[in-house]
Amino acid sequence: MDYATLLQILDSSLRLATPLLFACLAGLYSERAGIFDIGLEGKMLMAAMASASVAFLTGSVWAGLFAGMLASLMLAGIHGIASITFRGNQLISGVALNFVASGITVLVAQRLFGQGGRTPPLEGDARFTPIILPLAEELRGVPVLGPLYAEVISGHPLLVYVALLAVPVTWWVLYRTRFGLRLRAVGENPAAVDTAGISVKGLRFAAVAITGILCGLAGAYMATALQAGFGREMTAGRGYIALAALIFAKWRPVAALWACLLFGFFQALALRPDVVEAVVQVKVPVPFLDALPYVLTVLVLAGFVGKAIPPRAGGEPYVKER
Amino acid sequence: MERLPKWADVVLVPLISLLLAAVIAAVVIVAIGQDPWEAITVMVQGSVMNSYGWGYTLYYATSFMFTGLAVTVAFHASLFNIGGEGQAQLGGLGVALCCLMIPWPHWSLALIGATVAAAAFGAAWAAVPAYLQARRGSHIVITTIMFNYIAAAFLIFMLVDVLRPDGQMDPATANFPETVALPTLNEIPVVNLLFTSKVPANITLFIALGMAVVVWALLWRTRLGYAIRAFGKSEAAAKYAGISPFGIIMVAMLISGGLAGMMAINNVMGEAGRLLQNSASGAGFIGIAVALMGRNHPVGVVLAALLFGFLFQGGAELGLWTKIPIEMRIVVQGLVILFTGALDMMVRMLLTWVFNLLRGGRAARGAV
Amino acid sequence: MAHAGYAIELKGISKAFGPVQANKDIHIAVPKGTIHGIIGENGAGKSTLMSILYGFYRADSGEIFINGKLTTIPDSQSAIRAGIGMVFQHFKLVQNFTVLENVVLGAEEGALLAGSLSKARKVLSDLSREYELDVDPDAVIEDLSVGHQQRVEILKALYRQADILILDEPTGVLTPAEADHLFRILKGLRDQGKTVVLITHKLREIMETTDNVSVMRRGTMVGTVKTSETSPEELAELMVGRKVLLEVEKTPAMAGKTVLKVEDLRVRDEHGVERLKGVSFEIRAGEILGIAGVAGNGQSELLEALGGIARATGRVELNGVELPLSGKGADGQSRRAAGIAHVPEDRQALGLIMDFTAWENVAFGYHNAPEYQKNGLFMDNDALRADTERKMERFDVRPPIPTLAAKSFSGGNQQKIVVAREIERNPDLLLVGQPTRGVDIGAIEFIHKQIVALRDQGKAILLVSVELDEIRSLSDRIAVMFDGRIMGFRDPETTDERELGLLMAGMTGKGEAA
Amino acid sequence: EPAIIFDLGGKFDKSFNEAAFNGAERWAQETGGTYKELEMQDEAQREQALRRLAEAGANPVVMTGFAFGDVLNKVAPDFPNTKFAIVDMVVDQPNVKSVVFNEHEGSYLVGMMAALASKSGTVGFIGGMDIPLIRKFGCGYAQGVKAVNPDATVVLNMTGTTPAAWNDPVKGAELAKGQKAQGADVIYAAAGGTGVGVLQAAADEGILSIGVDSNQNYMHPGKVLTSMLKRVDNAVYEAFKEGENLTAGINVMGLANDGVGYAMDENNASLVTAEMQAAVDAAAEKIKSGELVVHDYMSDNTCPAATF
Ligand SMILES: Nc1ncnc2c1ncn2[C@@H]1O[C@H](COP(=O)(O)OP(=O)(O)OP(=O)(O)O)[C@@H](O)[C@H]1O
Ligand SMILES: Nc1ncnc2c1ncn2[C@@H]1O[C@H](COP(=O)(O)OP(=O)(O)OP(=O)(O)O)[C@@H](O)[C@H]1O
Ligand SMILES: [Mg+2]
Ligand SMILES: [Mg+2]
Repeated sequence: MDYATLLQILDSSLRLATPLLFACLAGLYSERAGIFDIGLEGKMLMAAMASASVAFLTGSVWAGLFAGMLASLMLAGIHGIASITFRGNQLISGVALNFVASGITVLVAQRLFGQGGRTPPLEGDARFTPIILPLAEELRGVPVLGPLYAEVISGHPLLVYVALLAVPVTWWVLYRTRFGLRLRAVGENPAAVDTAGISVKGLRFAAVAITGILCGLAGAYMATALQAGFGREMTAGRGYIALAALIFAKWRPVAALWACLLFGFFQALALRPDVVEAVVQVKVPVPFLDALPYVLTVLVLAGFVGKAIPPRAGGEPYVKER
Repeated sequence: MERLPKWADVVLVPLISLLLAAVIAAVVIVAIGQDPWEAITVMVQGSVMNSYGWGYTLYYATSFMFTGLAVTVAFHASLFNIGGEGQAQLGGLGVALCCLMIPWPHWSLALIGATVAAAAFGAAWAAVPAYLQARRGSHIVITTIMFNYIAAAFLIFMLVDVLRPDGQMDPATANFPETVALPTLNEIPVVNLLFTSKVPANITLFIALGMAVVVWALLWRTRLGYAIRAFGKSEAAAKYAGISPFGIIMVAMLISGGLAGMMAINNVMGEAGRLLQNSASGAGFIGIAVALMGRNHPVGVVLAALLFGFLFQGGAELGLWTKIPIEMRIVVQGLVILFTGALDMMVRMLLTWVFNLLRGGRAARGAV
Repeated sequence: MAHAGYAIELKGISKAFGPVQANKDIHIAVPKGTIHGIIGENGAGKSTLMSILYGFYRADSGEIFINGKLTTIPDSQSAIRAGIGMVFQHFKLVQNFTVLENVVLGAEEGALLAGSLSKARKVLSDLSREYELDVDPDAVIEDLSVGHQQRVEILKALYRQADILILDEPTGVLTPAEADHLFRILKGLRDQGKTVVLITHKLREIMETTDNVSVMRRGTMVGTVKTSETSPEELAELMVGRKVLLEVEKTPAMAGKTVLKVEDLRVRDEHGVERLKGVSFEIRAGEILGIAGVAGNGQSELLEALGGIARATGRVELNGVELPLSGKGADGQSRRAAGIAHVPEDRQALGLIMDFTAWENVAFGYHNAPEYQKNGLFMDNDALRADTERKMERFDVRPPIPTLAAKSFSGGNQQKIVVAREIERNPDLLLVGQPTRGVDIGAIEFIHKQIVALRDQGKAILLVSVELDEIRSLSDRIAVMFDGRIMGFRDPETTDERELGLLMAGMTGKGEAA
Repeated sequence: EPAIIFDLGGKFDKSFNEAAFNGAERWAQETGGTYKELEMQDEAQREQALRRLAEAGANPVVMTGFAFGDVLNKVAPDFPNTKFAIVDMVVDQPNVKSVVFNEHEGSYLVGMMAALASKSGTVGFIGGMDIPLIRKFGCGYAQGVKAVNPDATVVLNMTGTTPAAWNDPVKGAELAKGQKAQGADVIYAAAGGTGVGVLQAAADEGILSIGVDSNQNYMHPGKVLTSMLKRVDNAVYEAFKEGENLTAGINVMGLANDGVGYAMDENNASLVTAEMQAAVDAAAEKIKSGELVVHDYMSDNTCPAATF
């Protein structure tokens, strides 16, 4: 594999890792607060649909982005009410909302545009366009690093950089702020938070809301930056891959970045079986490449690649006891 | 706060949940500018008002019975098997291999062989998540989700690179020989008085009903069922009683996976006559809704499977005769799972409140 | 009229949980700068009352005065603001946080952590010097001993500048030495002008530590007395409502051949920590061996290893036959088959499936028994129900309805179901853990009689209880456990509480450390 | 009342299915008639869809896509009084009309166009599902490219091996970007709904693309070089018009009978010079007259101009 191909695959990896990263960090907030969320997929899908629709109707990608976050927040709110207020089963709630989102996005898009559940293609200001970082062209000539900077680092839509920035921000929030301390505490032992006079429900709803917002960004990125419009089931299981990445990263923000980049890399490789074949010298069936993130996650879960211990209070509704 | 009477808990709670789901679905239909009444009319017309509709409703219900029972058995062991979809697809692979590789002289023998193969493949696919849960504590929900994706990828590989006959373009196996085709309801004596034209519902329906009885007997009449239920209620207590957690997790998941796999004799052998990609068509997931709706009891599961059969067939009719997209049925499916599985506490609180109101009213009247 | 000299004054507090009246018109006054004990049987309403004070529950009626001021405490935040700190029986610590993080949680200075942490570090070092509360501020909670974790809880309260400290059964999990240390700390706090409320079941602790003591019974406050003016006997009578005579009628043991022989039994917990460190003893037919000890010194592990719940190493013989301690044949089923019955310490978590009916629970552990099977395939539920009815009648389980769920029986009756199930099996060896925990006097007597009757049939019995009185009155021989080892065997006739207490604290009779 | 079933990808895929939809619409507008339509959601529904429409009395029942072949073979005999038409597949039943296209001919023309427009000498091809039918597109295209510039490089990619490959715009876009990185400056997308992503990415990256099946020039005016027209719309229109008297048998649609072609309109007028158009039209005439034979991949599963 030559350097240009490598760069192209890395470039592609970053693009494909971005929605995973948003969704993965989204899941991180929620699960760190003790609310399991397998509904990342549904929220992304909802956000993708809402953002594409509104961006198309208003011609403004920012309006679309806002609508995407709002739509995702709505689902997050339902998940919160089911699992925090009514202490329902978080896993079932997540599964249910994924189904609802899968169907309702098509219904709404069909109602709005009559194109079989798609939105019309977005153009111009209705999309995020690539940003060329300073000096990208000038430095292109620098050996090795120049093309890397120009091809892989530079030239992505704004949201890619937002996602990357969200990693240190998340780390900082989690480990350096009061909110983060409480968030981590409520996922480990809500009773400790409660007896310290802090509202468990309030914290958990806040976490779920952040999850909603980040999933909104993930979906909006899919529909207005990676692609130009919404199509049915366009998230194609990315919510679950993000979940896998979250486990792979053991619920830590920086590790989440690497996990998402790795899974993004796998997705990029799955797009280029020719390159894989050239490198490993045997024909690797694409399905194997597609299944790689899932297989890896199972291995992590099995403890063969380091044990993943979820937040201790995860999945358990908090019931006051003495 | 007074508690709910048992009958209300068993009957009323799922009914109210269903009602709530239906109301919201109706709101959605109105919101997309369609007429919910028309929708329900079309659904009823196309799924239960003629033998053609029944043929499909029962065909889907058959699949859902298997997957619903699969989820139920796992649920009783306190395991949430979301992997029914993958297990059903693997079951399909088992059926396909069994039907293609062995020259069966008669469908009845083939049915026995295919049933065993389907159950074995489904169980095998459940075995790994089960083992990881039992020995390594890996959360079965996550592993079974992962295994659904792995199953899908594996099946694509098998269908595209291994089983696809030369010269065929779509990823599917060859057609099974005519001899293994299962009798459909219109080909079964007596029943064919009701079903005069060709329907997909087939003899597997009776196997599904039989499995419901078997699952009921297993859970409530055998030692193994006792152990499964005890383990499901309390793992610590089960250990005290000498019930092996490892054994129960494995057995419950193998049975669950086997049941999910067995669904394949309905759709792969009974209907398609070959293995297609994505053959389970989401039935594995619908099993979750069916089990929740049926309150994890085989009788409930059979009834809920019929309901979802109706919903599925009716939903297809919606897509055909109205402007309501076929995705409506996924929405309803999601709503039912949401209300019966995650918001059941809300429904119960609502009901308790109503009951207390009624009781209070009666007590007050009595006092006068 | 509220009195300014009282740190806490409660007037007419009532609280009901559905039909259960947990607190009924409670009046209590706690003078400033004192240690105030509260005692009462299980379920008397002590924890409920304190939870009301800490804003966990809201009283149905009544008033709370703190330092003479009428105060409403709708949530824990208000309680903390009113200067109340609480140390719960089950600690409310975040296990993978450091001590510092736990202390700061909820009492942060601002939106950023750095400032709060450095301030807390300083305050903590002052506090630990002042009150003998040494803990490493950077230690992670899960690495600390229970005693140290408790100190963190106290530090948490003090860091929030609590003037009133409530401790709910603080010594249940402590070794005697740790308990002594705790009481020193509490006295130190009192001397600094703080007020301490101490909930405990242990009369000895009350007598040694408190200034005043209030007694609760069935949700009511039956009286408050000066500790110096009362005696354990009087307190016990107040607590139970009648004179208590914890004497069991039994004849001297007629010990026969050895039934159980245990050699060098060792158990590790899931973290790999050795909890049972080589225990050896024998029990003969017709003998009750009582194991005394503070909870958490390996008694549970001993029962679990013998009952086939925990894996162990060493050697165990029943009637001369060696029992496997791990792998195949080391489970509860095999033990039952070998003739060991087991009344577990925690009936709700282990002994019963709370959602199962009474008759289903009667088969629990014996669901493979031949008499509950029919035609080879199915369980004989009719036989099981009939058997349950018989057992319920013999053991006076109320209400005698086999189809009622276990959770619908009261604690005492739940225990009777478990005891009936295990004793009626006519085992060679009966393992009994805390047979009368949370059980009323009448039922206690009944259960004790059954245990003695079984002994008189020539069976071997291993009794584990944290109640010294129970051990002393039932046992034919007493073994005292400390830190996973048996400190010694004593004859109940010749030993006394002091000697047993020393052994339980890890000292041999002559006062040197073990 | 006639009926049409669209394959996975849906009737608004801007490409194959949409062409069929347009044909049906044209019929409806011209005749004022109504028709039933159905979109496939997954593989397992095909048979039910066919049976349901036939059972409900729809006649003729038209379906788009080779994937219906197998089930149609099964269903057609059960409804001897219903007429069926299938696009892209030959089904040998007395009540079935099979419409197939000479996609290699149209692809040859746009291949020429690509080579003429390319500055780098490298052009790309992105197919949908990797099946002989799509290789037929790619092979025709490569022949056209080589006919203009024997030294040209044709980068070939397929989107996938399952029907999901018809509707994966993300993958389409990534493949397009990959091909651009390999130097391609014109990319032909023969991939149904996936092509939307290809065209979008090409437009974003500032290179040219070639649409397929429908006229896709309008999607990115000035950035889509041309579209390989496959007149599925005509096939559907004809079938609907024939109605219940649909003639069974095989209907081959090629350049000669306007079954395939390339699209010229105001959106790509600036991209295609008169010389380019003249060269392509000349080749088209030769093909029509039989003077030039474009190799059909499906005839022997080989391609002289490309390796798959
Ligand atoms: N949340 C609750 N819901 C229902 N009943 C409760 C609740 N909390 C306490 N009770 C009941 O109130 C009564 C008093 O309980 P409380 O915990 O105050 O007793 P206690 O004196 O602390 O007992 P122990 O010594 O066992 O800790 C008991 O009957 C208990 O079952
Ligand atoms: N959840 C319940 N459902 C139905 N009945 C119940 C329930 N809880 C308790 N009861 C019934 O209420 C009665 C009182 O129960 P409770 O636990 O208060 O008894 P108690 O006084 O604590 O007895 P004990 O000293 O034996 O623990 C019992 O007869 C029991 O059967
Ligand atoms: Mg208490
Ligand atoms: Mg009680």
